Amino acid sequence: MLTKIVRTVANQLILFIVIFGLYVIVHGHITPGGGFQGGAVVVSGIVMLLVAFSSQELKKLLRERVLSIVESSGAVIFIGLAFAGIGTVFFYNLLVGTPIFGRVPAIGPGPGDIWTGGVIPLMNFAVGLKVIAGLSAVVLALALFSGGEEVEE
Amino acid sequence: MAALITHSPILIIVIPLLAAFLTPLIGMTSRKARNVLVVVSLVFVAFLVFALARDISINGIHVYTLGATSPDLSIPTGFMVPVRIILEVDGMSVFFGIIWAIVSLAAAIYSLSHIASETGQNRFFTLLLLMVTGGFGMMFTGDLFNLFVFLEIASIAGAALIAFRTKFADTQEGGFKYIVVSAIASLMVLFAIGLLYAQYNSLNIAYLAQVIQYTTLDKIALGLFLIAFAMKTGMVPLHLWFPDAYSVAPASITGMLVITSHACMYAAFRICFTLYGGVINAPVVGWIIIIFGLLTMFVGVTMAVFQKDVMRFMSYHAISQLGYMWVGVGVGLAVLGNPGLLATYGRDAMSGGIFHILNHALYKPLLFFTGGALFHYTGTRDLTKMGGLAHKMKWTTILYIIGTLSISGIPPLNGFSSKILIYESVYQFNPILTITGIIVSILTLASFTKAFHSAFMGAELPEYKEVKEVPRSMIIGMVILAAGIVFVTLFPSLIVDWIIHPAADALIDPGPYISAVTGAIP
Amino acid sequence: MTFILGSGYAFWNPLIWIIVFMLVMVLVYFFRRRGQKAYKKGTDQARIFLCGEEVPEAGERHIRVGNIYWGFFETLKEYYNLILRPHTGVINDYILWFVAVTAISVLILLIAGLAK
Amino acid sequence: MMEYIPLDFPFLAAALLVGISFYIIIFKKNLIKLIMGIAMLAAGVNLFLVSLGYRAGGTAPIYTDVPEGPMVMSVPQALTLTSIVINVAVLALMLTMVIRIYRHTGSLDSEKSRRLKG
Repeated sequence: MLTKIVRTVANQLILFIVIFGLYVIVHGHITPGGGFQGGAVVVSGIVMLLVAFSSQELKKLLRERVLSIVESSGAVIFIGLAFAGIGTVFFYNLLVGTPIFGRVPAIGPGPGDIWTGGVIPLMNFAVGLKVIAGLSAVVLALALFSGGEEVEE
Repeated sequence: MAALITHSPILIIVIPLLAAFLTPLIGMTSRKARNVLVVVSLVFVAFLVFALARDISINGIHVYTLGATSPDLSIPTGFMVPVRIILEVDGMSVFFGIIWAIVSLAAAIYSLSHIASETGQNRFFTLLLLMVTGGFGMMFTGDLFNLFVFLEIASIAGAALIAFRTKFADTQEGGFKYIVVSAIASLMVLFAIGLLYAQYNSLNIAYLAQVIQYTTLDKIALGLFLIAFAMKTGMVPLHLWFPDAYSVAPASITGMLVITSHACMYAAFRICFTLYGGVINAPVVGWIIIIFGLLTMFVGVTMAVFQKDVMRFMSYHAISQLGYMWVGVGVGLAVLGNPGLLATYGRDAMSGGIFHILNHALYKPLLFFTGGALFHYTGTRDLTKMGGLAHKMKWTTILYIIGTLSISGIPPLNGFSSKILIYESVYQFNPILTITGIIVSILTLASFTKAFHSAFMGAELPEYKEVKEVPRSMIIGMVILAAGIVFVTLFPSLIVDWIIHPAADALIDPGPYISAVTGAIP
Repeated sequence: MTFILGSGYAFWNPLIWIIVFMLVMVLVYFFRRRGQKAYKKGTDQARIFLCGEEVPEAGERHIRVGNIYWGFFETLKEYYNLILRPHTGVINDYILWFVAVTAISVLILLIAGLAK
Repeated sequence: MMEYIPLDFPFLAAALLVGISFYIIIFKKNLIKLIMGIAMLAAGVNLFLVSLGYRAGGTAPIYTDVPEGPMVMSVPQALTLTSIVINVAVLALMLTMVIRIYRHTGSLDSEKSRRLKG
């Protein structure tokens, strides 16, 4: 628990950090970044909250059970998307040519097109979900541990 | 069915992964449904492995290219080299796959009631299934980087499972030692992969095997690969972490960890025989492996006689048995460049070593499971506190006897068939190896007799009045492995002809493995 | 006969072994049948006899693991002192062994390469 | 000034990192320091990997408004990223175990946390 200044600033700043993290996740297939990097950015915001507020308060916000569900469903979505191509080959990019993320990028230098990549942006979402939930659970658990509290299932 | 077989290499890896992440979701609603999911997915995987093994014995190596328009399109049109993630399954891979399928199924069934009193069971089964994924991935992958990734998946899941019973202090220590050792070993593997990638700009094992030159950097990479994987298998003098980690894990996990160490052994064989197959300085590497193997056999068993903790004692025996495999395959490697000697005894020595892997994978998890059964009600691993348990635990006693006779190489059990194959072939290479092997075998019998006497024999002790036979699912898990032992005992030649010789031939001649990915060798 | 595991010098057939073992068991049973008939369970005949001394309790008369093979360990005392020295239980030492063995193996490989 | 730095400078740095981290892992008995050593070892290996793909004067391997010229190789970067992700998991696991060890034994000394030996 730090001073009021830190808490107020953290309160305002978390929004921007989350938006930046989501930006990195969404643009993962055309710019540097992706699910893990964006998720890590979001979790860095959660670490900031953890420093500004106490781990007890954050524990009420992020429930263990919810984090567990989000993490597992992120992984299940990822594997499900990979399974979707099993008619051809596992991991086959079956969205290429369809209106959803289906455009083929032009060869050579050019501005990035967000509607490319097929299932890759969707997989980035799934990985982002998993990383946000998983890493915040790790960070929260470590904070609660060092506070001397046991984490229950 | 044909489509199922075509996709089976990836399905075998992915179905446990999918089940792993479905487990916490389903486990929240119903415990029974979760158990059914775990067991059914592993049964299905085992079925796929056997179907794949049958298909490989008929149609040869399976190549599966992820994300391509067709599974066998390993080199896309317009490319000279394989670029995608490729799974490649040959006789050797599928041999280890069969072992892993049987043992992981038995371990999962055994765990159902072994950890029934612990908290966090959903996590336990998630990690168990992730470990299964990691093991299958290591065995089936066709490129070095995925080998590293799956090695890490298996190690992380394994370490978390070792430390699963957090109420004991020693489990945390054992898990920590395991994860430190695995992290360093796998980082060295990654370093060696980097050394190879720097020179040949590829990660595919088959392609690298075709272009490898055996430069100075390649030799350094070979040393790093070999010793890092040897450390993960528990080769003396790098075995020090091995009993620490294995003795504290839940017994079902210890049984599975034995097979992850076999998977690392597979990786070491794959590196030596396939990746460096054409260029390796076979006598030198072979002798390095043989000398370490002899040390492993002897130090492992002498340390085991000394132990008083039942799981620790069995862990040292696992180390000592690993020595037989290293010696058998090492002799094969040492004469790899000499076709005459290879035909006389080299191939038999390798078959013996590989056959011993199968036997060890059946009886060692069985013995660990009986050790866990002893722990289940007595609550101690200390042999000095045990006694007279045969009065209460009849099934466990019988299964322990089967395992003991098998590990000590008492005819007619399966341990004897592989040991005689090793002894007879290795004798022609160097008699000292056989003599050491027989001494180690005698000491093994002696120490297991000692443990049997102190745990099971004697009058019924007053402090164990309430002990009863372990729950049914634990018995089923052990009986699966015991049935495997009985089958291999009765039909050794059948097993050798069907799965051991194809595995040994896949190691001796890397040609088919290479040409399955890169096409015909130019 | 697919059950034979031939390896050059000898062969191994578990079925023959099991049949011989069965025959031996039958013989053993036959000789056992010819033994003393007067033995009865539940009488004083079945009690433990210890030179007339009082028989200790179950926990007392079980030979614990520490006492088994005492002579073996006494003979090999020096070997065990030597072999127990590396087993320190300290994680740092484990890694030291790893680095040392890796260095030695790489050196051997490099020197063997030079000699060629 | 950039072009005067020899190309194998990153490799020397990686070797230095690996050497220092092995020194830490072998000789520092504090478990937290040991974990730091492993993190440094991972950093050294990652630096080695990522500098394998470096091409002098190359741009980032992304096709959004790049100038003409060579690109650095993207495969080692993907490998490094994967390795970083794995190391996050490994380090988190190690830290939780060390916290538990500390709670059970009240010490972070690796000489003192050795119930398992022999």
